[in-house]
Amino acid sequence: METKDIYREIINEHNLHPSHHGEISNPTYEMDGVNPSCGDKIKLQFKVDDSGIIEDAVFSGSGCAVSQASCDIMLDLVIGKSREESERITEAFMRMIKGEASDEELEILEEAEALADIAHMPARVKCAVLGWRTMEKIFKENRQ
Amino acid sequence: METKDIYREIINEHNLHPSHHGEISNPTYEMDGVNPSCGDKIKLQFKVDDSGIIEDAVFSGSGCAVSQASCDIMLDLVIGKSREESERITEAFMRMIKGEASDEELEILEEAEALADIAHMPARVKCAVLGWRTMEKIFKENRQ
Amino acid sequence: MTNIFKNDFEILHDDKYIYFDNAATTQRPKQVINAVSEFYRTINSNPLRGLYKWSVKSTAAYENARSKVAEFIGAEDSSEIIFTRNSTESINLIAHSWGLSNIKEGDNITVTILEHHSNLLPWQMVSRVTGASLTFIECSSDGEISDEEILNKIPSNTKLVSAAEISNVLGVRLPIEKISKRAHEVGAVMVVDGAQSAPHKPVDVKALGADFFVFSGHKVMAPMGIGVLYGKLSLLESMPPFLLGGEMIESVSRYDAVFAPVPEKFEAGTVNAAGAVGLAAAIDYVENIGFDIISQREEKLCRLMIEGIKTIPFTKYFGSRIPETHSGIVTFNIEGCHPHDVSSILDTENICIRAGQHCAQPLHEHLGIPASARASMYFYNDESEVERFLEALKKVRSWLGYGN
Amino acid sequence: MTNIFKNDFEILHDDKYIYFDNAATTQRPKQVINAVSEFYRTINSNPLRGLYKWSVKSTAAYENARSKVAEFIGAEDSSEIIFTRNSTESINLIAHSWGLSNIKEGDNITVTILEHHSNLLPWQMVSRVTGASLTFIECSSDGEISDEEILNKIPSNTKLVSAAEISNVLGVRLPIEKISKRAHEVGAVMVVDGAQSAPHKPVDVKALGADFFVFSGHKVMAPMGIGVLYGKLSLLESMPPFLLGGEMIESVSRYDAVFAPVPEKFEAGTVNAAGAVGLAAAIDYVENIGFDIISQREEKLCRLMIEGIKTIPFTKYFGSRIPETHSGIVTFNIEGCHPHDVSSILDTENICIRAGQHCAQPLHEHLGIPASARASMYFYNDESEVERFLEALKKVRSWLGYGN
Ligand SMILES: Cc1ncc(COP(=O)(O)O)c(C=O)c1O
Ligand SMILES: Cc1ncc(COP(=O)(O)O)c(C=O)c1O
Repeated sequence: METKDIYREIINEHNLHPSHHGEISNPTYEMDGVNPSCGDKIKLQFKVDDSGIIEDAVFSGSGCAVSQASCDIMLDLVIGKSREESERITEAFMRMIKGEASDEELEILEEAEALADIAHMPARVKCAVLGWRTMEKIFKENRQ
Repeated sequence: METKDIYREIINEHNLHPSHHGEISNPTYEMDGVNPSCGDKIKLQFKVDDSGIIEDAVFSGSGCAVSQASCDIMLDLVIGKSREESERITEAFMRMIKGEASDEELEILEEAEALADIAHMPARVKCAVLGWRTMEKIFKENRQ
Repeated sequence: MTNIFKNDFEILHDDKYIYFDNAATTQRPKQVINAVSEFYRTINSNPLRGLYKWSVKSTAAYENARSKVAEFIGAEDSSEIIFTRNSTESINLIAHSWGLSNIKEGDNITVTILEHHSNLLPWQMVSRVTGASLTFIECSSDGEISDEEILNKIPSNTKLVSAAEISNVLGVRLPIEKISKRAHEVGAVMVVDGAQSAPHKPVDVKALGADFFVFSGHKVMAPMGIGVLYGKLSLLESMPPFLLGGEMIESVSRYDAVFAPVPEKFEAGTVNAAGAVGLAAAIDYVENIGFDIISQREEKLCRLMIEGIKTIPFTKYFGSRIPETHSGIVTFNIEGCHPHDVSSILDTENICIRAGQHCAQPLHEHLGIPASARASMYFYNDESEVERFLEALKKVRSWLGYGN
Repeated sequence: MTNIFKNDFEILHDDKYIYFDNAATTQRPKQVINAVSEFYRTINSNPLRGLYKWSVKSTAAYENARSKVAEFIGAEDSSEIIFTRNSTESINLIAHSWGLSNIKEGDNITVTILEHHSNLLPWQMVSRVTGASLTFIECSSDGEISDEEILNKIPSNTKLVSAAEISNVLGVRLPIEKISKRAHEVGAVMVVDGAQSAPHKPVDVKALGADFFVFSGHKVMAPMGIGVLYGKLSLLESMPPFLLGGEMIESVSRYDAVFAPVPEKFEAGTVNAAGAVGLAAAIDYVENIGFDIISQREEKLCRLMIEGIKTIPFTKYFGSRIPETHSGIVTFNIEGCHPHDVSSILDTENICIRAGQHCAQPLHEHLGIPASARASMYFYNDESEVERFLEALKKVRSWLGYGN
């Protein structure tokens, strides 16, 4: 997919009309993510229940369309899932971005698969993974 | 003159059979000179009388043929002269090495004029001027 | 291709691409590329050390480059020119060598809020290590610096003032003469970061009142990996060396060393002679074009671009309202569009601009913008490129999903 | 010209010249010269920062060079490779960043007496600043280092040991594995100066036990102005940055900065991408020739030269009696003839050798010689050159006025 098509078909929608943008009170976890090359800053807030299921999650902060959209798509995917599942999805995403994902991995990525073409925009990879890396960090720093 | 001819016609004689190599006791002035690029070290010793005439002068230390010969030629020239005259000769020599000396200057340099061709061996200029710079320093640091 | 100024730049021959990232690095004319290749093909050797013909010639070429740089910026003596890798290294050298040995607790260091990180972080370091204070000269939203700021932010305990001659974000020229005058009044040393000025205007370090002046070869069409530090001879002579090793010595014993005179004292290890030769060729090239032509073309292009941007809805540019004072640099933002997305979209039209904070985060915070897009032009750019750029700019918002 | 190894080196096509100063700097094959020109002609831009195609390609070319270097010396991860200007800068970086933050009074630093000034002066500096002691591992007149020396001169308070893998004066390989083993036993960090080894033999930093390893591009046929610092990831991560400014940051405020991860943390200012691309081409070139062929040719030439020197009256060579262990380097002296005069006389026959102390003054003092002459060969040299060299050598004394 061409850059412009990636924007048209996937990024713009999630950037202009994100489903999970905002703030929640009393999140279980909260984490900031920064992308130094673009000055993007996002904040992730997660509500996770006792069994490790992500009940709700939102992001806030400012950033480029790629990071915002990727973050929104990510939250679409992981809300309602367990932390283990979301870690598996993150791994699949990271491998996809490097062009190394298997067919099964692509499958569990659902809509996020459309971001595979970000691999053709190497300079934007950092934007695309910002939310994912931040989520990864949440779970890493909050090992049960 | 070609490098080999410079050696043959002027350097070798003064290097292998210097007239002023040695040490004297009770010199009026004494000064070390170092050429870092070749590791050359010379010591100049001058006997200067009350009227400023250089009665005797010798050099010692080790170094390449160019620095040794140039030093020996220099002492040939300045022994018996006044410090002012020897400073004038030094100036002429420095200008000659840069290829800037006038005919009169070349004349007062006598045999040292043969070293003019050192200008064709730019890497050896430092060797050629070692003795001269050291003598210059003697008179600079011992202004009357 | 009717733009004769592109003739010598093979990379620019493909009209498909528009290169508007000249403030980051310029392109190299074939004269520079060939000068470097020629060095390797004919006299390559380690200069300064050898006694044979090639090394003598390499040394002469290297020292000739030094003299050329000295003349280019109005230095009095070629030994006031130290070759470094880039402006960043030059400034670090000043900070470590002059800064750490002359600045103490109770002293002050002044910079401006417009500085590139390379002219800020080294002074943060000196301030942290020595306990000296760090003071900022602020600017207006247009990039103007008032006389009061200069007076007030260079207090009498100031030991060093460092300022860019031209801002890499706003393109504005800072009042260096006034700043250096005040600096000298309080006995401070004046450092001028010429990374963005040396490519665009004649430099005279004396007229600037610069005790130190730095610039990068790669921003003035020379190869990467060669930069310049000018320092007043008396200052350089008083400073300890920075990097150690190689031919910068007079003698070395097991536990100690005596250092060579300036400039060798500051050039540790094998020098980048080929880079210096490339820089000399680049200076020849600049002088052959002439700064009058260079500024004339840049001014015309800036005027065209700024007039065009003014007509595009949701788009605003930063810096001076006078296009002629932009030094080829036009920084802008489009409402609702992150500069990174703007740059990616323009890239699909093969237009190369920069987006982000341009290594000037404090300035962006001061201006109240998280990031910006920057088109930076040089004399080899032309009007048709600016027009194509403006056409593309008009469509960015719709590509990013906005109705208009 | 029947020596096919000269084919790619235009400067060597004129058979008049014999270039025997390869330990100072090597020649560059056209593949390297062209790789650099090609970079400038097709994708030149400032890497790491741009979002457009050229910058993406520059970045890829730069990072590809990093990976190639990592593979070349057996690094585990390409982020363990920092690009610098040369070995000297690499060692200074270690000294300032790791040295000054880990070495204290009461600690010890050990080097060998064979070191190049570039691997001595930085440690003199650390010793002076911190108050740590500086200890020398001595060598025999042949350049041999005994096991006792290693044991005795690396006491248990040693924090850092630094040694050249190959001496630039004697050509001898130091027992790096034994030295690093002892260094690690006492908990010291091991620095290996590979300036003279990387061009001549395969390097495996793990097998060497090197925590840091440095080399210079220009000594392995790459352009001037690009060097390498390898450091173990965990060490690099623990170290403060050295030079500050440019893209080595994560974020910058007025008074503070957060630094980027390794390797960017250590690469301040615009990088020398063209130089890195040239280095990658040089590594390809070396690997294409192969170290087996390289050493085979060097050994043959050293044998020929040393056997020849042995037959010339008043002439003696230094270092190992085994010609095959000279790494292309034959250092010698002619009785009664200062090396500078020897070099000048050989230059009249267009033979390029080096004379002086080769930036190793303490070693010369240890060997009891004020200076020496050095012929250093690389695989592109050949037997006819060695023969011409030997013929010229025989006549030096008579040119310098001796009867024989
Ligand atoms: C053993 C050794 N170490 C360090 C250096 C310094 O290398 P450079 O001058 O490229 O920094 C050299 C070469 O001059 C060398 O031979
Ligand atoms: C004003 C200014 N200062 C310093 C620098 C740093 O230059 P370099 O990256 O060549 O060290 C730049 C460019 O990046 C600049 O624009």
